[in-house]
Amino acid sequence: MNITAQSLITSLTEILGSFAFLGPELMLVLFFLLIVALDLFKSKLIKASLPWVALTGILISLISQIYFLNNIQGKQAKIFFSGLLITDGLALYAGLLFSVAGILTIVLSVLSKHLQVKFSGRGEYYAYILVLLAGLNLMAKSVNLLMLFVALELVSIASYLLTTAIKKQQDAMESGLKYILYGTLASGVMLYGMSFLYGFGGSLSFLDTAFWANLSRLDSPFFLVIFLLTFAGFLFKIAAAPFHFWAPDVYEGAPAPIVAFFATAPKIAGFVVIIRFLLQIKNNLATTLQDDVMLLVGGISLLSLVIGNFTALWQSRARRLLAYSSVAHAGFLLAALAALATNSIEAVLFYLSVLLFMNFGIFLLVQVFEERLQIFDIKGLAGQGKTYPLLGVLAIIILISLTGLPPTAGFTSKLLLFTNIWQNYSATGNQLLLTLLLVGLLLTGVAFFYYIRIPYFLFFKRNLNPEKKVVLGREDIVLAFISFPLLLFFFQPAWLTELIRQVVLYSI
Amino acid sequence: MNQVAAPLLTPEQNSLALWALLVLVLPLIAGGLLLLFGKKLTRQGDWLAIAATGLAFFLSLYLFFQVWEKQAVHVTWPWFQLATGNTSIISFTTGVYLDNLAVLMLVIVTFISLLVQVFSVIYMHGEWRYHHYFGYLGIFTFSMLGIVLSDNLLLLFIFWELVGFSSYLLIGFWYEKDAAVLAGKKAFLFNRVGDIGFLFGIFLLYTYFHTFDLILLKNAIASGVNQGNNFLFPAITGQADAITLSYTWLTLAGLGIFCGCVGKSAQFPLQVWLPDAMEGPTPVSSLIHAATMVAAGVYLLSRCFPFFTEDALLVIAIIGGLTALLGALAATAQYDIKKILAFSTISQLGYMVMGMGVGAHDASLLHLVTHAFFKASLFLNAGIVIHAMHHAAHEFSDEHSDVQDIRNMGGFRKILPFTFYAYIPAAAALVGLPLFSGFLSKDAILTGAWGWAGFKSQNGNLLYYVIPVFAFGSVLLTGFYMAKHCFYIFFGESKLYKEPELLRENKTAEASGLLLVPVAILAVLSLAFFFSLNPFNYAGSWVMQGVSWQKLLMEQPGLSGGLLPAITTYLHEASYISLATAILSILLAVVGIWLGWLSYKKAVAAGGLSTITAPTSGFSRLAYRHFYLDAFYEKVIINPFMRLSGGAAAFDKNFIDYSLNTFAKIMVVLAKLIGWVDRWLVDGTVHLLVKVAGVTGKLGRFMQNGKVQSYYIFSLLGLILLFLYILAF
Amino acid sequence: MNNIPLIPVLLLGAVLFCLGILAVITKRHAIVVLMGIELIFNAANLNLVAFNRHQPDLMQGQVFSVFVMVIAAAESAVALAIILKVYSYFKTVNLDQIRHETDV
Amino acid sequence: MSLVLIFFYVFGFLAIASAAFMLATKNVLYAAFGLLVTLLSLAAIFILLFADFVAITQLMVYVGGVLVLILFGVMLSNQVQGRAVQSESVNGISGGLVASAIFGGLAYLILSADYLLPEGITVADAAPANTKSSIIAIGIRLITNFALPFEVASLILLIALMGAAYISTEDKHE
Repeated sequence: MNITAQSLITSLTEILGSFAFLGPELMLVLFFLLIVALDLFKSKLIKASLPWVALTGILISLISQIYFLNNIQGKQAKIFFSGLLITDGLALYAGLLFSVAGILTIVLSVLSKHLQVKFSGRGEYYAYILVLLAGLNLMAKSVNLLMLFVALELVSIASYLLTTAIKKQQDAMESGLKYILYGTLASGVMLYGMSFLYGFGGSLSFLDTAFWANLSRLDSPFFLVIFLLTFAGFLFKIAAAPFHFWAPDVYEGAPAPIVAFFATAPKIAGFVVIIRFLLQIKNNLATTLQDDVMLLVGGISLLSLVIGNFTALWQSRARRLLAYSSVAHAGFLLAALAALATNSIEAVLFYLSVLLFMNFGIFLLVQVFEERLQIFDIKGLAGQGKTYPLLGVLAIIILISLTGLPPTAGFTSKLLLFTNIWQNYSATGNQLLLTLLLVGLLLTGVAFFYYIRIPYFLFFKRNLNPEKKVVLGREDIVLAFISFPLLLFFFQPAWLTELIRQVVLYSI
Repeated sequence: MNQVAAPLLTPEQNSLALWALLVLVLPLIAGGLLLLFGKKLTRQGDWLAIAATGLAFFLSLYLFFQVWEKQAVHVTWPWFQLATGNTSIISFTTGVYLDNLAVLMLVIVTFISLLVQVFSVIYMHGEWRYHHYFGYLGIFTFSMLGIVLSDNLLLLFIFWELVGFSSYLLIGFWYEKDAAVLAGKKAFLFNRVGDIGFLFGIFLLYTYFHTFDLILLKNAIASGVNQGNNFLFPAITGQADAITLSYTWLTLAGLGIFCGCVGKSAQFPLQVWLPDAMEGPTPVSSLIHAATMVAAGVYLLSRCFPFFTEDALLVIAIIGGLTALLGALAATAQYDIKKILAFSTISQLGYMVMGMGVGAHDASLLHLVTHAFFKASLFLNAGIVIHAMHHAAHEFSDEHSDVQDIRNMGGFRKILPFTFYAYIPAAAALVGLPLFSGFLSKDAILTGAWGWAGFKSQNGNLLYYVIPVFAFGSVLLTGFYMAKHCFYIFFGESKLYKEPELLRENKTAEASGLLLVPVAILAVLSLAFFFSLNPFNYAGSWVMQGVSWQKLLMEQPGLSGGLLPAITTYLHEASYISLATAILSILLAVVGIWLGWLSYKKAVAAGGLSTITAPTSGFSRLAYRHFYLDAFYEKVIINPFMRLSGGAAAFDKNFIDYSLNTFAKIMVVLAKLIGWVDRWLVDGTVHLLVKVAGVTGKLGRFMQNGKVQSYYIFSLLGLILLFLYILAF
Repeated sequence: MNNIPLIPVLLLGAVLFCLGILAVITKRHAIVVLMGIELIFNAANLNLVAFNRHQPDLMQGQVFSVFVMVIAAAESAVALAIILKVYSYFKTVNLDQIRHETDV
Repeated sequence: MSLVLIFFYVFGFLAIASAAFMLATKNVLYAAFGLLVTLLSLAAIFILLFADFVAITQLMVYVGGVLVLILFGVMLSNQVQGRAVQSESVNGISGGLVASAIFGGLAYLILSADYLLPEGITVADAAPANTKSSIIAIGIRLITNFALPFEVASLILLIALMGAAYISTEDKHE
């Protein structure tokens, strides 16, 4: 044994020191344990306070993340925990988005009547959300295959459990079953790919240049197979084709706040991981291999765009429509990453940030319509925009943003994305990028048609009761808060882009 | 970019820009208030909308007198900054650009919007979403003013989309009617097809020049040097090196922008949405689909004129000429009072676009201005007629007759005399009779087209003359269909409703003053006098002089380089063209009117008109059409055959009859052909796209069958296919 | 010499991986599908242990495989709980029958 | 051929055969026993690969834990209207095609990958020096380099436990 007591002590000290960088995650885990403990009490008061406890936990973690972000200027990314994790701008910014998503999820859950009435496992529910957030943070920070796998599985298992949170509901259990069976296969395939990455890379830490140097000795087909197998797990997380199949079923069965969360936070984490991998490939591999990877990412993007958009056209249920549109969003984002260029990160981060608000907005709408009005089909929305004008107007803002039209941040994000693709095209002359750009533009047009159906039914179809209800529910206020950034970041995108620029400068 | 000449701004210019902003937001504020609280206001708030637009109009007038021929105001404000990669930071700006063209457009848009709103008070009276209507109009006016005032392409595109959206709302205003909803959707769809090209063009320009600012773009492009296949641009701000751009890409960028115009200005092959858009309320058609929105495409062409290469301009000229001819042809086969005007609008927009293409930049803009007035007037007149017909149909409880079919009308000259006298000048202007405004502008465009063809064909290629021939052909057709329009509506006897009183508001007044005053004002503005002191010579027109390319583009013709000066010189040398054009166009217009008169007389003589007076007009009209078809076949197929064998005498005798029928035949065939192209080519493409989308969507749904194990198969299959696809490449 | 060449081990892993895939695709019983997934995890584990020859002192491969087992156990516990609950609702564990008619 | 190699091939064959049996049999209980044999054979192969700790974990976690769990699951869900569930096969053709395509590709790539492996490199010849067991090395790694994943794994186990318990308890009517 070569390990002496001395070296043991050094590494233990390093580990203890590393905990300083784990503030947000530790807070989340701490509050998770607190909730688990509090849940043991029978008092109604304590049970009712659980969401607020969870909210406090996330807020504290958010504050510590903001603290870290505030201090990033001029610093270098830091690898800690003996090469397992990294704190860089990318991870910190993703952490910020996770926290916002977590807060919104809890707010939506508190607003949901459904979750109040049918719900026995309230403690578990909020506990899983916290653990899931911790897992996402770790995932975004991982630079080691083992750590990545463990974090990803933490996220996955918590997701399966959240899907089945309302166990009384048959379809929730059903989609939970599909989700877990599909998800475990995806992680099995990913794990098999990772085992080869480890085997031929000779290391678990995928920031090492040696790791990539070893891998570059592989024949290109073998490398691509390994790469594809590994990416199966990531594609599953971001719901990109051909690993998108879980999305429509899960979106239909899970509670609306959770769906909004799934459509956002794991997607962000998945993209952070994908960005890390693609950047390493860009920096360390030969151009022929890079070209193949570009083709692959471009192909996946095309597939997601086409399947997502065209299938969404034919959906009659709002949730399934949104599931496919979520696939399409993954396609748009991958299109920007297909160039493997560093300058696309900003556009992708901007898009993801805007997507966060759009997703929570639209799913809050879905929740309101389902719970208040028992509407599940898009057709059922007929004329409701006139009965609830405020909701209708907010719905239009959110949907315009989802479509990517001005004057909303959805437009700005698509504009940035497409400009980016175009710039990379004109820099490299790669026809693939041009194809992606054109297909993307065309499909934005297609997207318009399925999104516009919702305001179309809301306002242009006759409804049965002509009375107007301008009651200001709690939901409306929250919805207004969520849609506000969509307008704000259109008129003042600089506030966000500036932050993102700082963040990207600080990334590896 | 930040280095916009900020220090050069005087306080006066700043305040002008702020006034312009006020003009912009006034209709928006009014519209927003109406949409939110309209129900609660007295008279549902129509006074608010009219007051806001009126104020905007007077402010526009003020701006007009401050800016016209005096100064150009360009004020920018920083919007946001973006970093691309770690090399450069791009800043986006917003801004207001006021030059002769912008202030002219401001006045026109606010003025016509004001008149249309006044008109609508009566016309839309009693609609249950009255306040929404005025709200939408406010939003539309706002967006249109935004297009006019924007100083950069991005902002312009945003307003461009907003205009499309508000037009969608207004076309589909009567959303209880399926046709209206469909028409709204169709309009939006076709506009977006064009917009994709537009966006593409914007992106291309942006990528090369790193700015959306029109003025900066113009300056950057003006400094380019033509090297045959390439353009060499000196280093522009924010870039270190001079850039060389290929001619082809620049042409493509220009054509991309032109796509936006093709969609919005209803040019071939995207023109099909405009006739359908007539499902909207008539005042809306007047404002949006005649005077303002559809003209936005032409405005865009003018703003982006420097970005078009000579080849791009050629394409524009061809598309414009083709649209002018096709629109006019289609108009001849219509009987719906609004559809005729709609096709006529397409045709006139074709003129303007063609004018841009042949370098008759100022003539085209003059036509935009004159057309805005006389076409708005025609639509409002049609509105009065339809209003009257509705009134009568209501009295008779007649729900079957088509109140918009001109064959059901007639004799309105006596029943609605005021409308008739307001209609005549506008129609004369459209046809292009001397003393009326349309004559000036049309003459200018025709001269330009001829001059262009003459100049271009100096190398011996006479094909360029096709464009002016198209244009002159349209003049003839315009005379024909407008004469028909006029005779059917105003002459003869009232076909459907025998008691003229029922068509009038009451015994003393034919219609409410609020309907008549706007029409009267517009009719007066159809006179040439207002646009040029010498009503026979466009060259002296103050509008033409104010919007000449030398002034708007500051002597920088842009990518088309020496084309414009060369044509000017050519026209100067070949001075006969100007005179010949005037004579020829008057002649053609008169012949057109005469043919229209013959055709009308013939229809009357054939009794085709009288049969439709029966209440069961639907059936009798069918019979009438059968008869018409039979006669048509007999005359077109059998008679010519007999005549060929019968010899020259018969031919001589029937010369007029025959040529008239041939004329009718060609027109019907062509109209059918256009319909066929619409159905099979344009609609066919749309259907194909829908099919493709459908099949892909079905595939997606088929895979999503609820069975986890199928998902496994498809996912793994997807992996394998992706792998194979990489291997294949 | 106690030598096992690498290639046969990897091949064994590939066989197990594909048998696992075959099982998850073809067996209708939810629990058998779960067993197939366990096979896939085991194939990966075999690879990881075989590849541990790199930097044997660091033991990364072996540690990884231990983690995989723990996580697989956790996942199958959750999956079985869900399967049993679904069974109590649908009275079947046949994956073809556990679906809504509203799907597609 | 050395004894180790023979053992490897025997256990490898056993693993494949019992996995194939698991696929072939219709009885879910038999399938579970097939899996058991596969797992045991793999544990044996782990020992041959100098991974004794992994082998023990395989026995304890997989055979002792997961498989028992699966058996319970089978027994609890085995009755559908009074008769034992048979596990029929579906998608035979497409599944076979997909699996064989993947296997063909993988086998081809693995077999052609020996360019990566210098002559004579084998799995076991670089086993940790000076030690007969990998337990100490793994133990040290688990509390140093991999302390964090270790903690996270404990979190995973905790929530899995909570979740499984929550899902499978009967609802009290509230």
